[in-house]
Amino acid sequence: MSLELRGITKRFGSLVANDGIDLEVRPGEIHCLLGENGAGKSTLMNILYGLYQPDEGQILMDGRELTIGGPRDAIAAGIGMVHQHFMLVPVFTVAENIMLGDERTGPLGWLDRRRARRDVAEVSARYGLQVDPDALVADLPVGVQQRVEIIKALIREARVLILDEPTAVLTPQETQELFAVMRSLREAGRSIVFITHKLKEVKAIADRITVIRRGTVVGTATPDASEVELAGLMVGRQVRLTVDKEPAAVGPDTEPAFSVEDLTVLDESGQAAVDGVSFDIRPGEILGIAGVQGNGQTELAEAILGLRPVAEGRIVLDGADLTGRSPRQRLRAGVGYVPEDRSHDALVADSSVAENLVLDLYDRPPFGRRGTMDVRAVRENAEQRVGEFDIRTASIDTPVGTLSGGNQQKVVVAREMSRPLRLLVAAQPTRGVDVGAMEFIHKRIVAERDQGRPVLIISTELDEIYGLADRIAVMYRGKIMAIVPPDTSREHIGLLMAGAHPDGPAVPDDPAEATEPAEATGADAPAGAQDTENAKGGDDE
Amino acid sequence: MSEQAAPAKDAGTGEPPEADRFRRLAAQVVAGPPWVVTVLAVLLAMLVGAVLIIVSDPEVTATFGYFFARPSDAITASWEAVSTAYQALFRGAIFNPDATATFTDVLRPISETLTEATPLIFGGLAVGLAFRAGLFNIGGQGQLIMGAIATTWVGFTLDAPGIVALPAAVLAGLAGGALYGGLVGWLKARTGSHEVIVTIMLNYVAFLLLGYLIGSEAFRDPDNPQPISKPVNEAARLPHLFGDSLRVNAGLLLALAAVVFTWWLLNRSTLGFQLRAVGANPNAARTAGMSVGYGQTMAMLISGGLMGLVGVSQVLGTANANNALTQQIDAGLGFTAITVALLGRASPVGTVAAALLFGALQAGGREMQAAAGVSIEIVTVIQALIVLFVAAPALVRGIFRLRGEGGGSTGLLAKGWNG
Amino acid sequence: PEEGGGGAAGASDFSACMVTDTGGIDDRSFNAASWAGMQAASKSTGAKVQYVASSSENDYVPNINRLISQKCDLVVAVGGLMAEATGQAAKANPNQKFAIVDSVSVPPNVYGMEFNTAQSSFQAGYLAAAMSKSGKVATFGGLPIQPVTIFMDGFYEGVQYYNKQKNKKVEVLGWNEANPKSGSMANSFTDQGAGKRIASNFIQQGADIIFPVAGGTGLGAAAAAKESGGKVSVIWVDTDGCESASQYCDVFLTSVTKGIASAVQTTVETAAKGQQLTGSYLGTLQNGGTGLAPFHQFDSKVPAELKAELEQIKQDIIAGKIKITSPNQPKSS
Amino acid sequence: MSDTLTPTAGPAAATAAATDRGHWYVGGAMTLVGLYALWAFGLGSRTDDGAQATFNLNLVGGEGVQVPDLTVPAAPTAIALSLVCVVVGLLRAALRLTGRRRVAATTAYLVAFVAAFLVWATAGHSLNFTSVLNATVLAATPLILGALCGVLCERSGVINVAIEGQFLVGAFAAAFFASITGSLWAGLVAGSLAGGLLGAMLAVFANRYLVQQVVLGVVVNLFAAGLTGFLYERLMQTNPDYNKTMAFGAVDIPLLSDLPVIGPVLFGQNAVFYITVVLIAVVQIGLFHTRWGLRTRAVGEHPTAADTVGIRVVAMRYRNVVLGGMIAGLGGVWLTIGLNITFNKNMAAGQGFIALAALIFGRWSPLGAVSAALLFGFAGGVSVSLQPLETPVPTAFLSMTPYLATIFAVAGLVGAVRAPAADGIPYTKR
Ligand SMILES: Nc1ncnc2c1ncn2[C@@H]1O[C@H](COP(=O)(O)OP(=O)(O)OP(=O)(O)O)[C@@H](O)[C@H]1O
Ligand SMILES: Nc1ncnc2c1ncn2[C@@H]1O[C@H](COP(=O)(O)OP(=O)(O)OP(=O)(O)O)[C@@H](O)[C@H]1O
Ligand SMILES: [Mg+2]
Ligand SMILES: [Mg+2]
Repeated sequence: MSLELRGITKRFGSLVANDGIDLEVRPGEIHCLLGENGAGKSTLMNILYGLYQPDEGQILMDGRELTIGGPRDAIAAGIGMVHQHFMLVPVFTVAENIMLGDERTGPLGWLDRRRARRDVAEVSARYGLQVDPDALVADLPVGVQQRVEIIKALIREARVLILDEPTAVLTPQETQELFAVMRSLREAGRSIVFITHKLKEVKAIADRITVIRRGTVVGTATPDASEVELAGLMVGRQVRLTVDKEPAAVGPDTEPAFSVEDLTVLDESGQAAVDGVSFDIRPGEILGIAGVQGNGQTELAEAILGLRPVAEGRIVLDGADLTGRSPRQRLRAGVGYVPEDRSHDALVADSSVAENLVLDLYDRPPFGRRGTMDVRAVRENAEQRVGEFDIRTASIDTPVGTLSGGNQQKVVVAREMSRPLRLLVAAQPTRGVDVGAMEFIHKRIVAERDQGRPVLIISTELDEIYGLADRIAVMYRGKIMAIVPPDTSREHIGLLMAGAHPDGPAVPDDPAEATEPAEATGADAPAGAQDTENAKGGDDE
Repeated sequence: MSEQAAPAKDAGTGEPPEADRFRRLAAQVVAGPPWVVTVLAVLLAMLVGAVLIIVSDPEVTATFGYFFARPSDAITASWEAVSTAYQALFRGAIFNPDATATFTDVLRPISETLTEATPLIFGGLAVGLAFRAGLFNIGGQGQLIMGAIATTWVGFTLDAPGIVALPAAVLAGLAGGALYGGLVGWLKARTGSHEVIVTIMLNYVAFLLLGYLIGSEAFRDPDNPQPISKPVNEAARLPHLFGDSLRVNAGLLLALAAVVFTWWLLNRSTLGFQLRAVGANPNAARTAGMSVGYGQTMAMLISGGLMGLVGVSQVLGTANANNALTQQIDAGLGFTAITVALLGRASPVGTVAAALLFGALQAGGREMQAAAGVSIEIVTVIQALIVLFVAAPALVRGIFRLRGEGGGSTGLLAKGWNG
Repeated sequence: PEEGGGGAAGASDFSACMVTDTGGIDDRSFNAASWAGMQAASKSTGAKVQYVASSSENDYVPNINRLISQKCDLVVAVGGLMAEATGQAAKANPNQKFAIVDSVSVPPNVYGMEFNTAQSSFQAGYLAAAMSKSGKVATFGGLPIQPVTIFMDGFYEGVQYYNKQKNKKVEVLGWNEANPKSGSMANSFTDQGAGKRIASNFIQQGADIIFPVAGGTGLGAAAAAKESGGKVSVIWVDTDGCESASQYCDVFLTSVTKGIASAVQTTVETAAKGQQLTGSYLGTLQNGGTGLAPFHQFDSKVPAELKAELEQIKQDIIAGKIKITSPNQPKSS
Repeated sequence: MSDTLTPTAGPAAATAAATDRGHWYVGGAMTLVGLYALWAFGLGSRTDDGAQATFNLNLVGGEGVQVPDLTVPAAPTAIALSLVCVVVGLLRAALRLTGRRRVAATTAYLVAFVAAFLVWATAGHSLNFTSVLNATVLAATPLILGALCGVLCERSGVINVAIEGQFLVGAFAAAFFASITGSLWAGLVAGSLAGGLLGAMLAVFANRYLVQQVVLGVVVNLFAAGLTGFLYERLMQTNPDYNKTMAFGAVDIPLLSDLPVIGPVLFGQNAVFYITVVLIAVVQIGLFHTRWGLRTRAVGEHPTAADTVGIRVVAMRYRNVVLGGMIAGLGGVWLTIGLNITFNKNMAAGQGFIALAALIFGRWSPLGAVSAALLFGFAGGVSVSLQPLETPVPTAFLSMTPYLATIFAVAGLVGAVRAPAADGIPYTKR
């Protein structure tokens, strides 16, 4: 079955997210949609899936025009979609999520749960997608949640499957498993639209490639195009492939400035989310924490700021024990904190840029004195930061929620880095940020290090970790598997991220990994660092 | 639900010719900015009120019985009924053209409106402040009762000159309401108990406690057979502003001071900054080192204090002739305050406007009842509809075919139960 | 609000206006009774009558003022809570005539109307004690306030008097004059559901005659009695229940009446004739301002002997041979 | 489509921090209250001299199996029960109980405390316990209906603060139509429809005009109060024939109604009550075992996810809010022709808000809400029943117990509750 999009245009207010896009998906192909953040990929697919209505354009299936008024129509037409932000109800079980909308029922709408479980088991066996149908989705790791999403689409007999950035939440090994599933689907004659901005993946799996920039198709390519070519198409200019940075100017015998000792942190259900973690960071050093999302990194960062109670262990900064202190005391002690989810944890969307820039300083001079805020000081500060950090905003009074993701992130970074710090903790510092902003933020982080600050970077993007870290700690299930130097191979770290202790030399376990040169050990410029920008998270929409 | 503040399309510089200015105004009206929507909402609500007036008047409905025979009768009678009623409303609330007698008579309607508005300003501020901190304070009744109890007790026990007695009584009322409101915030911060449940329950507790106290030795007025406490001393009462025959009293000044204070608190103080952050995004507030529990406790404390001032104005002001505690001292103001805050979009200045509008409807509604025989319940319906229409600008714009856009925009932060 | 008037006696220029209490015009209690009196006066004199309703206490002062500025000849305030407001308005308008129900007069221009219902309630208590088969009778109030507790006191004393006379031990549930704080209260004059709950509970505790002193809330008690299928009866208050709540007439043993309607009617008539209203009116058993209503459907069930005893009690109270000790009685008595 | 839909860690974390020392404070307070109970109830003068507390277990005039009264020696029983409170309080302070254990401990504490109080209050008197249960059921019925309405609305993502208003219009319509048609069933249908109509109004403004839903509910209440007050004055006040006293009679369910204690309470009520019981089962089972329920919950938790599988989110919300309104309307029906009571202005008297509290207290689950409603009803029943026993506690304070107990329970037992994730957030798409 072939699918064709013709001249699709979609506007959000004055923003043209899709501008006359043409796209053709042939039967049994894996069609890659490549484009940087905000290019309009998700928007296009949401239109195809009926979540948005296009302002112009047509959708044709096997040559006949198709009207898709909503997901219902899309499903009926055999289109399935795994969304960038999973569409799963967290409080439902796997089986409930999968049957939702397509329930098998007895009389009076009675749910046939047994049947649903059987269907799930059947599909998961057929494609090697293992899930427990009775597990609560909220309890599942993201990788498994993604399997649930895929099963959801397959069980509805999707002939065209859209995968919107499915690899963002996977370990390299899981990515390989996903690719295997995708190939077997292709064998079964189904078409797949695969969205990503990771060039290596594109080259590994795609049959054809369409590149989108700023809402328009800027070109098509085949997998044998070079990465640099693809990157150029995608970004529209020559991209810098490295983070500029000198090796850390610290000797191994320098006293650590920050240390975490035997830290255990419990999650909501009382399980140890962080399980006896210890590490030190010396002044002027960046420790990068790598790991797949959901392995305790969030809890670790929150415990360091004091947002979560510590069950056991100590957190020490410059000799002072921070463990029992409140977040405010820790901030006062000089901890700078960039949380991973800016709109959830860092910004007050309805408040102005100026106010957000003093969110954790509002009550200290010069902004607040004896209970009164000095509005002039707040404004002056904002003018200065907006200039210094190149925050693109209509004015400092604009509600921060209306800024683009990258600029929102710059507000957070500007705020945290504009006061004297003694420790910087940054989680996913460039999530959903464009290339320019990313370079800028990375430069600021390195500059912070170069002033002799200990820095902790938490990122699920290996490229970012490679680009920034002086040492790399890998977290898996709340534990630190190992702390390794930055010239460790990707395979090695990948295995650590998957919980394996690679004793022998790392060997690629899949031929597809061939695109990933095993000898990529250059500490400062690992191959493929150009796609560091693609650490895309959940900020859009 | 972010507020889509329709920017007042900036007029260019330079003096435009008259016609141009007019055209621009017309264009602005058609675009349907908030003030136009509000005016239209009031009109629309009055229109519905008019329908109710017509159907409620048996003489008028009688004429509809032979509508097809002689429609003019029905139309004249309807017009007659509605215009009589609304003229009375206007007379009672704003200006009485028939007031031949004295200057005071001319001012009386305005004085009545202001008197009615005074407690609504306090109450609206209280609810609005809590809203800004992400809390829904339906405990106004309880807090104002506690304020009234405290102010009354000080008012009749403290035998001192006015300069001491009045501030002391006012402060007592403030404290009474604040502690009762603060208790809710404290419980929420400590145990996570939902403020909606706790405030509802505390309303009943305060009401029952009030009944008990009125009958107790400490409060009961031995000279009065009625269920009423001892009256507060003359010295502790809020003085009339413009002579004894106009009811508007110093409570209004207190209310305006409260407006200024609340505005300052929300927009210029560090505490207010914290309250707004806690209300808009508690997670971000926590991450920025603010204590959400402290913010919530303070918000409820101040909100309760402002509600306590409603109690103060009830007891020490001219709302009631008794200047004493009675079982019904709250006069439903705890709930009316919620609507006022909603109409005022939880902003101090908006609250004043909303309180004046509601005060005028209240004062005028009485005149309407007395002079035109229209049930006072109509005023309640009109008030509800105004708030409803203002909250649904799309509906108003749809009805009047205006162009502007934007969904519901009450500017209130309390989103769902999860805050 | 209705505009009555233009009655039998032809038109008159005199207008009498009434301000209700917060209970509303159809509280089946003093507001309703006062309005009935106004309407009766309108019929007999042709005076124009009108009322405005107060929805909260904040309405008292402005409502009174409004009626004054509307040039009403007589302003009738209903309820003692309005005494202060009326007094102040009277001071400010010395030429205006006022009357007030349930309060003493405020000289010189407020005419007061009070009722010593403890006297008739005393009879009701005696009657209830005599008629009870279970030996338990019960009473509850709307709120613990004087116009309510005066009935409960009288009722309680009447039962005690019966016990002393007959050497019986009839129990009163819900009220003990010596311990008023723990009396049963519905905390409302309108919540029939609460009245029903309280009455059902009394019935379950064994009471078979209930004396609700709670305005509309009492209708809930009547409903509960009706569901008992004739085992339980109710003594109504203020008005003759068989007239004001006729649907429950079959459970009303009798009613303790408070002659508000006639007092108000007389007051309006007097004023309409241009005569002076001075001092206060105090309704007593003696002047018929309070008393027991007819037994209606229970007439045959009340023994003649008991009827005689009740009449004797009435005479004794009038003569002062029976002293009612309730502190809630009007001071002027 | 909002990022607030992602599961949140923050608030829970804060609560965890608060409860960290919380068990100490709470346990300490519970112990102190337990000691107070020991002193006041167990050792007080009311239980002196071997006073007995008698609990009657048969309804007066009831048929069926009669059981003998339960008589206990007041002092020893009250002392034993108070000691249970003290022990539980100490346990709570000493151990950090979590989850089910904490709930169990607190429940045991509350039961023991209430029992001790009842024994003390009844010492030297008798109390009809079955009657208390009956009062509980009668008072809880409208609360249950209101809370079930809340479950339907809020589970599908629309906050309903207008239960009070729905009670009012339901009560009015029931009284009015029953009176003019002379048919109780016509009244019942009309009351339910009136509630549904107000629900429709709520749904339109919430879903179409995106009005902030708490605001909306408050305003709809005001509207309903004004409208019914107005119609009452216009129609019923002038003509009592529009507002007659009539009611569904009690229907005994054969055999079951003869059971001791619970028989008359649960199986000797009227039709509206039985409808309520059926509705509880329907909503509870429907919500968790049918397609409708699955979709309803999905729409309330994650509307975008529901949309992507082809569920019409807004339509689902409309349907549930109107259905919920009809159930709340039945609550109004109960208040008039269910209880044999005529309509009166503002006769709901805040019960809609109590129903709302029951909903939140019951954590948005049908059975939880029913339990909470029964708890409120029980506390109310106890406070009414104790009034004639002439306890030294003034009536005003006795009447406070239901409300204070609720606060205590919410603070000590329930803690922070989590509404359906999308509750109150309108669903819009482009
Ligand atoms: N609902 C919306 N309202 C307004 N603008 C939107 C909306 N959804 C997307 N946009 C904007 O449209 C543009 C395209 O967004 P889209 O999500 O399609 O990008 P994308 O290519 O999927 O990016 P990413 O790689 O970050 O997922 C962006 O600028 C985005 O901000
Ligand atoms: N939900 C929304 N409502 C209104 N405008 C939006 C919305 N989302 C995005 N926009 C607007 O769309 C524009 C692009 O937003 P987006 O966050 O996608 O930018 P971006 O291309 O990802 O840039 P950045 O790299 O800075 O994140 C911004 O100017 C923003 O104001
Ligand atoms: Mg995308
Ligand atoms: Mg972006």
